[in-house]
Amino acid sequence: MSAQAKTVRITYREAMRQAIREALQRDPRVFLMGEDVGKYGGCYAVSKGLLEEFGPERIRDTPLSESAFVGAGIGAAMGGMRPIVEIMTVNFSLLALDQIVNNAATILYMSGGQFNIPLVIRMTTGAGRQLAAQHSHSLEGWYAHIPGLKILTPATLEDARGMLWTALEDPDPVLIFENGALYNMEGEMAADAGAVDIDKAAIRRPGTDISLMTYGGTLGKTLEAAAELARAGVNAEVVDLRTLRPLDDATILDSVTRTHRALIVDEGWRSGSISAEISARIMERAFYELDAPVARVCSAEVPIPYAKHLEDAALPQVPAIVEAARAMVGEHG
Amino acid sequence: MSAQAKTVRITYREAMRQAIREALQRDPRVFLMGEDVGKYGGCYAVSKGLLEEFGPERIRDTPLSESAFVGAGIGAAMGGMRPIVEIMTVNFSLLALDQIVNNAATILYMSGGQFNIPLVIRMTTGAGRQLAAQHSHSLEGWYAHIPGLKILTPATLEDARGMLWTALEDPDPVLIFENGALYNMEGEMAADAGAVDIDKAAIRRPGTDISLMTYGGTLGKTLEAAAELARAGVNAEVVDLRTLRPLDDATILDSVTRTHRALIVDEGWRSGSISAEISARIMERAFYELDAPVARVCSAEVPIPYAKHLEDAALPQVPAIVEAARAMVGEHG
Amino acid sequence: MMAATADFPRHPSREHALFLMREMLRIRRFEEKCAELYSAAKIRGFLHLYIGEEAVAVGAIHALEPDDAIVATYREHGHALARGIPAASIMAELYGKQEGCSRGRGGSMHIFDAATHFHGGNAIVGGGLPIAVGLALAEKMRAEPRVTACFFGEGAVAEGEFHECMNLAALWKLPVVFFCENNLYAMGTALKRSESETDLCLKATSYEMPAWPVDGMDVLACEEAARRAVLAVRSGEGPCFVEFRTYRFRAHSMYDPQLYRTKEEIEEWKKRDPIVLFEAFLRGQSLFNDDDSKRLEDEVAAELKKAVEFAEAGTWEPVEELAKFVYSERKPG
Amino acid sequence: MMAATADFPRHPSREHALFLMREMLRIRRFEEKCAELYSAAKIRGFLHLYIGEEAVAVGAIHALEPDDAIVATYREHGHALARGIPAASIMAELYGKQEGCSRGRGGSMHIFDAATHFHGGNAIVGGGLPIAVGLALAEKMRAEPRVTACFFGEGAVAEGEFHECMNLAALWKLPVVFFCENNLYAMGTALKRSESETDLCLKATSYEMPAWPVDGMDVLACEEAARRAVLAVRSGEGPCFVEFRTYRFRAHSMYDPQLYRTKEEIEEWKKRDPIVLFEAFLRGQSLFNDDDSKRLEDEVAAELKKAVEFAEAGTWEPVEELAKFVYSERKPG
Ligand SMILES: Cc1ncc(C[n+]2csc(CCOP(=O)(O)OP(=O)(O)O)c2C)c(N)n1
Ligand SMILES: Cc1ncc(C[n+]2csc(CCOP(=O)(O)OP(=O)(O)O)c2C)c(N)n1
Ligand SMILES: [Mg+2]
Ligand SMILES: [Mg+2]
Repeated sequence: MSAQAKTVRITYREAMRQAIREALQRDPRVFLMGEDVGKYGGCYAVSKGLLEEFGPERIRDTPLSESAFVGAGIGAAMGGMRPIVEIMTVNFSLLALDQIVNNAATILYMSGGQFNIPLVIRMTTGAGRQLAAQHSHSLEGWYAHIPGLKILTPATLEDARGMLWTALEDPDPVLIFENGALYNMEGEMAADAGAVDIDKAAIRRPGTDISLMTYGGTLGKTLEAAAELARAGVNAEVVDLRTLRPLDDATILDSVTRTHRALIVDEGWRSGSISAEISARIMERAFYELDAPVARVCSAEVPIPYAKHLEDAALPQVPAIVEAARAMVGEHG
Repeated sequence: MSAQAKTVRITYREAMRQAIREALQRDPRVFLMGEDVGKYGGCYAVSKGLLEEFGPERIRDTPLSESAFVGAGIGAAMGGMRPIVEIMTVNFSLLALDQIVNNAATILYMSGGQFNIPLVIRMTTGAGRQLAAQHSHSLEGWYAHIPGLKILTPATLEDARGMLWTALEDPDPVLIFENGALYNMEGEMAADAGAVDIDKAAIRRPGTDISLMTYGGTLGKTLEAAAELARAGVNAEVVDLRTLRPLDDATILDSVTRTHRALIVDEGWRSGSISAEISARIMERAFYELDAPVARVCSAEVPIPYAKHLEDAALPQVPAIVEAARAMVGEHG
Repeated sequence: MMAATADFPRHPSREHALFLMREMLRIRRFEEKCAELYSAAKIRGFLHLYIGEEAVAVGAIHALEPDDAIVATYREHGHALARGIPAASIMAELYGKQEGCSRGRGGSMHIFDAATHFHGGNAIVGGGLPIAVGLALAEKMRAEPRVTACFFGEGAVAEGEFHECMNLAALWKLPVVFFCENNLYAMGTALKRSESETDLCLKATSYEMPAWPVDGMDVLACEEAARRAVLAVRSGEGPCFVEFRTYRFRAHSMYDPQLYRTKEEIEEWKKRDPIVLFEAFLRGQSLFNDDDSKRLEDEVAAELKKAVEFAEAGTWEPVEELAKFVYSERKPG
Repeated sequence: MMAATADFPRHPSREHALFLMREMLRIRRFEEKCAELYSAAKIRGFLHLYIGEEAVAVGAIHALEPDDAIVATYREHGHALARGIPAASIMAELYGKQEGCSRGRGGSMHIFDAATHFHGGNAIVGGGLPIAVGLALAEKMRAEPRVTACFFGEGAVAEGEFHECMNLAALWKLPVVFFCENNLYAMGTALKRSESETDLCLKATSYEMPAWPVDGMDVLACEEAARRAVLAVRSGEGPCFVEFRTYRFRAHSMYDPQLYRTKEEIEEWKKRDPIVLFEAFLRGQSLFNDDDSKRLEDEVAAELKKAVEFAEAGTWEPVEELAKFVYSERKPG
């Protein structure tokens, strides 16, 4: 094994922590701010140990006041700092939405280009842990509607490790959505993994018969589905969108132009999800390439229920992905 | 002219006021609550005179506290009242989004069906009045992503007059988006106009060559475009969606199945708009009926600028609609 | 501000004393069982135990009338039990069974029960306050002599929603009583690290709302303070604020390593265990003996056993019903 | 609380007196012109005039250093002028020209100017406070001796964001000074109809923040109160709150029929016109005469004439640049 190929075994949580730690080391303007990021160690233990290493000025525990501390992140960014603001769970971000949508996303524009907001907001998203309807939603695709924001959804260890730095170098507000079900995901990562681009989708599995497009928490299930499809003789390509705003149209359209079929897997609620936008773009720009209508496997349009069997039924699962893909390939296969 | 056909000349604003007034007269549980709905007469003068008629108990001026008074509407609805909560402008509703999304939309479900929330929230939406990036957005399509809510977008005098009562009879939270550009719209309305259904889209102009689908503030422009298209020999059908959640799939699909072409006109930002959802649904359920890919005319993805020429350029306009429709009809016409 | 107990005759009848003791024990044993069942993976999601704070719920809730409404937080098993929701129905909810009080859709954080006017656990910190204000508004508008009791932690005081609600309730003189459970920590954040001014009653008085603190480890004091508040509120004087000074003996939730406080601090507080304190007091007054203790424990154990059996025997809601109660099935009465 | 002026030697130098007078006049005449230009449809959108409140902006802003930052509201022409943004560049903004300080994208409510650290008019009530807190946080973390001044109306005090920000600023002892412009009305809502406790300083003190009221019609008093606050804040003692008691002589915006207050009330307050008061005071001290008045008016008129000419001569940004500044064009330095 060459030096370059050296890998480490790591969790998504730890990769994210390393990314934050490195950012704090590299740039004195960077600080982390949010509820319980310090003394508690982070509600999902992502920032454990950082308070001890960097002190309370740079690892700032905030009172429960999402609007104020997210807005303070905007102000601090305008004032020359590089804040990383953590919101515990996407549902709580609704309390800060005024600041995110009315300020962070508009100030550069309203000021005629004078004030940019180099702010990074991280938050946990997604279901699957029986946390019910006020802790389980997947609103990253919804946020992707807002011009002025960039939306990242790291689904791999490398992206957990690498997207933050690139986000911090971005002059504009970037939101990073970490699917809670991924924190314990463990695997091998290059020991020297570092910054990654945030403007390209990635082909996680090349294929020829159908493009499965997904991101974040459903990448793993989609890859599983692709493996199962392979056993059934269907060679599926898996596209990890990675960034939901701006979408990487080129990679999306290129993939579907090769496979002529696209199935989008999205943990968001179906209606008005990012999967709808992708379907519409394919409609507009690759309609004549399609051998079958673009299809979607999304979450059921229900507030996520507590009971495990109901929650499972509400979320995209491997069998549903496989079935939808097979139906499409069968159709005009 | 028969008694039934008797009409009155009326503005959209006045139609809305009549609807509120009638609701207050009909049901003692109904009350109106919001910023400046009383003494000021409503920021867009919709509720002018109601305080004098119904008194401060039922026409409740609130302090500037969107989250509290929208949440209080939820509680009052749970407690057996029928509140109409007014939010001045859609951008301010972001301050109340926690209450709307985390509570109003979830409580029936989380409580296993025990507590329903018969709440109506009205708000002004849309651009066109040079109010810039914190007063001009069109987020109704975005709200339509949330299960548990119903989203109404009255675009005509009859709907301004009639949707409120039906909304108040609904056991669940209903949001009514009033496009600010419509308040001064004046026209003839049946003198006895009353409650209207809220579960059907309406064909505002039957046609055969293409379906133009729209709602709210862009209905007028779309009808104008259809008239212009007619002069050019294109017979366009105009579908007024009326309700963005739930969408009336039957009417949408029926129209496109007849015309084989659909163009969606939407004042929302393009990416992740309700137009994307409609396109995706047509893709899924009427793909083989299409003679051309579904297209969209939406707002440019910018925070709405102040300067008139820039604002005009940001919004869907008649020429763009006409051009898009002609391109589609020409394509495979 | 004076402790509420000063003029309180601390001589409960034996019957009442046994009642209070039983109620506290019911909560304690129920919660201990929950911790056990969580380890056994019978209960999932987030589980927030109330152990140490029993005197608050028992004292406060028994100061209410059966028709009064309650709004609580995600730490609400104790309130639900004290309110009279059957332990079996709560336990079935924690199991996610359809026999649960929220049909298994809510889980630990979302206990609802229409029969006892229990308007829910709410898992957004501060999110229940506007609802309570609205319930009180409904009662006031209907001139019903009912009171709404709103429970929340001291962490909620930093949230904007808290302040908006204090103002609205005081401004409109609504019959709502704010029961603040000050257990000194919001997750891992100590009050003094989250409030510039830690006297919480001062916040209330800045809204001209009567407020007083009470020893939350003394069930008689809690009951008396709550009675006084409820009486004032019911008489139409407007809202009251009571600060219960208490402490949670367990972790914030099941995932919390408690890095933010010392074992010594916990041990110190455990000396003021509300059950131990009350028992000692009663024994001192010869109102309680070993037989009583044994009998109560047996009764509570029997109830708990039945609750667990009921939950175990409960059934899973068919997944076909997943989307039931996103919207109401019928119009309300 | 004691009025801030008690121990203030009210003997400005003639030079300083003329300076303050000119600054107030500049605002007054500018605004009168705006009203005229609004009727002539040169200025559109919402226009909120500051007439009557000039002493506040002039007194407060001249207590700041050039490096200090300012965050204001939608009623910010006066602040922008007092800060030294050229009248021409503000007027061009109101015209929507690209020579405007926000390139015509912001309009009256969104005046921005990086050169003078003017971080914007903000049109969400309370929305600027978190930004100011964040700017102050940045300065504090960099140990810069700069202060951030945050202006807002008394209406904002009811918003949750206000409270979250007071707490955060006080808890972290941030160098921010809260300048509350209490003009007694929020649109049509009188303070006493929106706050249960109308003593606004009490709100600040409930965060342990020093606070005092000042006569907002007395420019010397305003200046002194502001200086005292800025001094305290700059010395590192943490934030201060100053309540300026003032009154707006004009309607809330151009659409307001002022149903909520009497002509008599307005006339009563006009007797305390800050310009008239100050002139009378200076004449009494023989610091001001008819020649001064004439000269100042002429100077101000000349500046204003140039500003209008500049705006008239300004150009429209090409619509091709509509999407410019949604995102930054370059990485920041
Ligand atoms: C708006 C919001 N932010 C953050 C959280 C995460 N969270 C859950 S409980 C909690 C602490 C709340 O503390 P407190 O109000 O004192 O209640 P306690 O848990 O002590 O009973 C936090 C931060 C949440 N549920 N809602
Ligand atoms: C969050 C929000 N709600 C409502 C409005 C509409 N609005 C604009 S100004 C205003 C009154 C604000 O009053 P105050 O804070 O006292 O400032 P003033 O206008 O008196 O200077 C209102 C209600 C708004 N802009 N933002
Ligand atoms: Mg607590
Ligand atoms: Mg005001």
